[in-house]
Amino acid sequence: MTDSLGQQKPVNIKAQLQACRSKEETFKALVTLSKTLPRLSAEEKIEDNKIKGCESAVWLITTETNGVRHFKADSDAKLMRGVLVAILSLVEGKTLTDIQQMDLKTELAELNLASYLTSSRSNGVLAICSQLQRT
Amino acid sequence: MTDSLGQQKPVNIKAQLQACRSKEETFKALVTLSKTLPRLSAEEKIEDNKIKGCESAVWLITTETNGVRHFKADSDAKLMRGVLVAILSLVEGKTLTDIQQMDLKTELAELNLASYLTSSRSNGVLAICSQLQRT
Amino acid sequence: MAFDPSSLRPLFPILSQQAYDHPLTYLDNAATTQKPLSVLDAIQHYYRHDNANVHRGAHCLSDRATNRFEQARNTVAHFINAPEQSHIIWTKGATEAINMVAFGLEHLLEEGDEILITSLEHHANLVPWQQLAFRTGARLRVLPLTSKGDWAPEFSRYFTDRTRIFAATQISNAIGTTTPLKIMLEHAKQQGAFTLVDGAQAVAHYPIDVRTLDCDFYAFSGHKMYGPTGIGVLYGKNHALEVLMPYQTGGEMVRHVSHHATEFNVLPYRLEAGTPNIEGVIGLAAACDFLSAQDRNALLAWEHTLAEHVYSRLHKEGDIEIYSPEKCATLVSLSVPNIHILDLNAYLDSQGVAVRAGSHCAHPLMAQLGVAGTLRASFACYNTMEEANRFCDVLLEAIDLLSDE
Amino acid sequence: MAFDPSSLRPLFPILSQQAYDHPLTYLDNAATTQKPLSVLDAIQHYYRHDNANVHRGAHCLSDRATNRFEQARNTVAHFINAPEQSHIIWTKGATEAINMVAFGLEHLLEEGDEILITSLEHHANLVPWQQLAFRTGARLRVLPLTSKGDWAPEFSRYFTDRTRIFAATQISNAIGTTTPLKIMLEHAKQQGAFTLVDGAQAVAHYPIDVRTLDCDFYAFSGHKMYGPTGIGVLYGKNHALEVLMPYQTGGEMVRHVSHHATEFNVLPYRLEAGTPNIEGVIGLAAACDFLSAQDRNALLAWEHTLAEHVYSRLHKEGDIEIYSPEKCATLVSLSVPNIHILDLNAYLDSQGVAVRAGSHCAHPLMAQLGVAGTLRASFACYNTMEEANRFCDVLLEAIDLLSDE
Ligand SMILES: Cc1ncc(COP(=O)(O)O)c(C=O)c1O
Ligand SMILES: Cc1ncc(COP(=O)(O)O)c(C=O)c1O
Repeated sequence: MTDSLGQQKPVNIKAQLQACRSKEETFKALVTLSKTLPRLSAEEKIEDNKIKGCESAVWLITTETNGVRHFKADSDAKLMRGVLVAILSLVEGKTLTDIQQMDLKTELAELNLASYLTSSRSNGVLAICSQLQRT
Repeated sequence: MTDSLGQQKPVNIKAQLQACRSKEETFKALVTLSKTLPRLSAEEKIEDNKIKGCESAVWLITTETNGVRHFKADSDAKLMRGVLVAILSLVEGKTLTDIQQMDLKTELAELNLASYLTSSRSNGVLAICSQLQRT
Repeated sequence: MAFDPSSLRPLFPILSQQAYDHPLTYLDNAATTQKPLSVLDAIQHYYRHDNANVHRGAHCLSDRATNRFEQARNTVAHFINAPEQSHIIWTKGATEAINMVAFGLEHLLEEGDEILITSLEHHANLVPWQQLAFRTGARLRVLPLTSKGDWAPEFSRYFTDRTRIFAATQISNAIGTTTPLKIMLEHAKQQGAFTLVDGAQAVAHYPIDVRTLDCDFYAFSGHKMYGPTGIGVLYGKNHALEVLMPYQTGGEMVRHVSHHATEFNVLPYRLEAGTPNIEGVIGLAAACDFLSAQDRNALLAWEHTLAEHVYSRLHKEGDIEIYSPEKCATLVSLSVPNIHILDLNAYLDSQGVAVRAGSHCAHPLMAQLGVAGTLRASFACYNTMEEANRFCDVLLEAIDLLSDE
Repeated sequence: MAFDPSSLRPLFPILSQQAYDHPLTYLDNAATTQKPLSVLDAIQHYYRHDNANVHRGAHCLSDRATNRFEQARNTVAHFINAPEQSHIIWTKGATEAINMVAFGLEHLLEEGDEILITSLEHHANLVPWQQLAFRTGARLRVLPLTSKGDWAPEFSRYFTDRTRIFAATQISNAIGTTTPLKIMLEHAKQQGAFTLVDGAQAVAHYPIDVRTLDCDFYAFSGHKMYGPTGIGVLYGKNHALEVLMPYQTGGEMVRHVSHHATEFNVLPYRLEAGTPNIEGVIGLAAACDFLSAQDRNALLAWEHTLAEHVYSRLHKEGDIEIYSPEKCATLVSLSVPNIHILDLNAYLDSQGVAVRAGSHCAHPLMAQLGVAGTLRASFACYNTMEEANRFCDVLLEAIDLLSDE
């Protein structure tokens, strides 16, 4: 179920989230997913890696090897860690150009995460999406 | 009908205004009354005699002889001159104490002039009333 | 084929009432317009289904309220063709919008700098600049537009290299004149001045395109464009909004606060302190939707038709002085020598005709015209030709009644 | 006999909706309250019958609108026992009211003067003073109240002969603490300071008597006391309002304007520039009427009962930290070590329970408590004991779900 990085396979994540038929089920699925996200070390959780505009603290580290992007992320909120697992599964291992061409909002909505994409500023998912698409 | 000062008898003024059954009739009655108000001279229409808070210009001159008050007034608006005739008919020749004990608002309302007593600032009737009751 | 306002009347139930036994003829639209049912329904719906404080909570009502609130920003951005919704700042009205700019630019002004306005301004687009000039030692200058709003070549000398701010109304509320905005804004921009357009009297009538206008700031009120009271908009270009010092501080507009320092939030929030007028915002968006669903050009042509009709009927009467332009106004502002405008007003009122008499918050313009005030009949899209004629008829009756024999 | 909120529920139809298939449990009342039908009806009635700009015109609608508008001022004056209706200034909300005072007193402050606030303040009663201090060189000082709001004798030294302004909240929005206003105001007045009370969190719950409080200024928002958004009040004593420089300038607040000078109007108008939020004013008066028709003491006792019940249930749970007082609060603010408040919030939301998690616009207070934020359930008169219990039940479920095994 999980690869060497402790991350679930994207297809599985998608199926799991799409199967949710209520806010409660999505909540529980996100809590389950959150457990698969490897935590960052204290040295990685520095201000520079922090994403502005989230009410919970979110750290994102991007690396690029051979033109494709790899991501590590963490949050102090469990639900947000679940959301991060879902988002990263969409972009992990892709090129920046590919990522920039994705409509992340729509893809997340298809994962039943639309309510995490409200324009409410307290929720930083939109900030994470735009950070992911930044050069 | 009119005394030597060109002023109508109070009782007559009251009857005339109370007979009005519409805003239009009151309007016409005030226009008629306005013609009975002797105009002030240019020397009398000075800033000092002007009442603040009226959108139309209103001048008021108070004199006292033998303890009773006499009033002269003018306005550049005809309707206001009619209203002045009505107001002054209530207070002319009375002592200050008597005037201060009057409920001018209610008395004017009884003359169908309630709508000239709205809290709208553009209408200065309330300012005139309080000026009349000032020492 | 002329526009027929009768289809709009049922949307405005307030218009079908009697005023002192006469049918109400509401011609005070430049003061405030009536609101279509869709605006009232939007407010009701909001309070009956979605009411919550925005941005702050994370629960079903606050999500819905926040979404509708930010969608409304989007609607308004589209309505005036603003490039981004973050360029739309909610205010109480045009007055607050202008004050926000006058306060926010204070830190950039120096003694001897010039603030230029026109002689046709409403007090809302005059007093804030005058007070700013008092506070900073800047000089308030006034471009002397005629009541026709003509541009004269010598006006260009009013724009100098000291002109830091140029603020002008798009349409005069008192007499209905359209100002020569295009050429004025060009001159102002050549001097590098900040430019503000007071659109309070324009939005209800003209499609607005802030990108074509290319001004730094555009201010207007909801209640004059079929929306609720207590809500208005300051549009600004990004860099222009960014330089404004926040006029109001408190919750919502901050990122982090300690007792020693405050980090402000990003636009539009840094200029929106406190709980906003959520119902007002939602009502204003409904008003934009109402207008956008109409054929704007047809409405405007109709409003012009009404005003021109009144102009042409009254113009023939020797003793009426009209201050409004003959063409392309949506109101008629006039006076009658030797008859007080308040007397005319009172008679019109007694016949159910609601117009406005006074100085229209434009004392300097009244001084320029040499009058204490005018009588103004101002039109909206729901007004009928019968109402325009009724105004003329009753006014002529009033003149008859009030003329000294 | 305990108060029964069920008679009030039909007045608030929004409360009977389902939220994600659960009955909505609205416990975010400190952010904003729901509005009774009488408030909605007052707004509707105004727009369907009386809408016009106030003070300006003289026609049937403007007379009616002006009368209702000024009657509303009277209603609000009675509601807080203000001596005169001219002491009631309409604002957008508490935030604007406080900004108005902070701006308006600037001309009286000198370098080295002191502005004193408490450590429990909402940003709205902190940032305006901090910015005023920055502008004038005055010093912002902070009275370190504990989360219980206790007064310690050594606090008197915070009040000095340099204290020019003392501003304090009556009740903390973040944790529900009632501050020791009486003794604080006494000390402030002994030093001749201007005093402002932020009543935003008090008006919905406590009968307010500004004469007994004897503060110079009292600020509150309509939307937190069952009234509409976009309207609030600054009450001030006559001399206090008179010294304020007008925060906003434009129409309505002037007597005469020329290009060179402006003569301001009398109170309350000199502090009310522009077209006011007329519907907001009328809705706020209806909210006052709603509250005045209730047995205020019974409502308050009920709200206390709900909060105390929640306190006593959750207090027993070892891993919940409660920051609110045990008695006499109308809200419960808490956190759970090792569980993020947003996670708790999200689960509560998924069960239809609307509360608020965050810093509640009180960063310095959060720092004092040593937390990033709290979860807050805040009560209004229409909340039931079932709702209070549901909050506890769902919260405990959430803790179970979110605890690391
Ligand atoms: C104690 C306190 N003061 C001030 C405010 C600000 O009120 P508003 O946002 O309505 O202006 C609030 C509301 O959040 C509050 O709770
Ligand atoms: C041209 C103009 N500017 C500004 C204003 C001020 O608008 P408000 O009173 O809605 O703030 C008005 C309205 O009276 C106006 O007509």
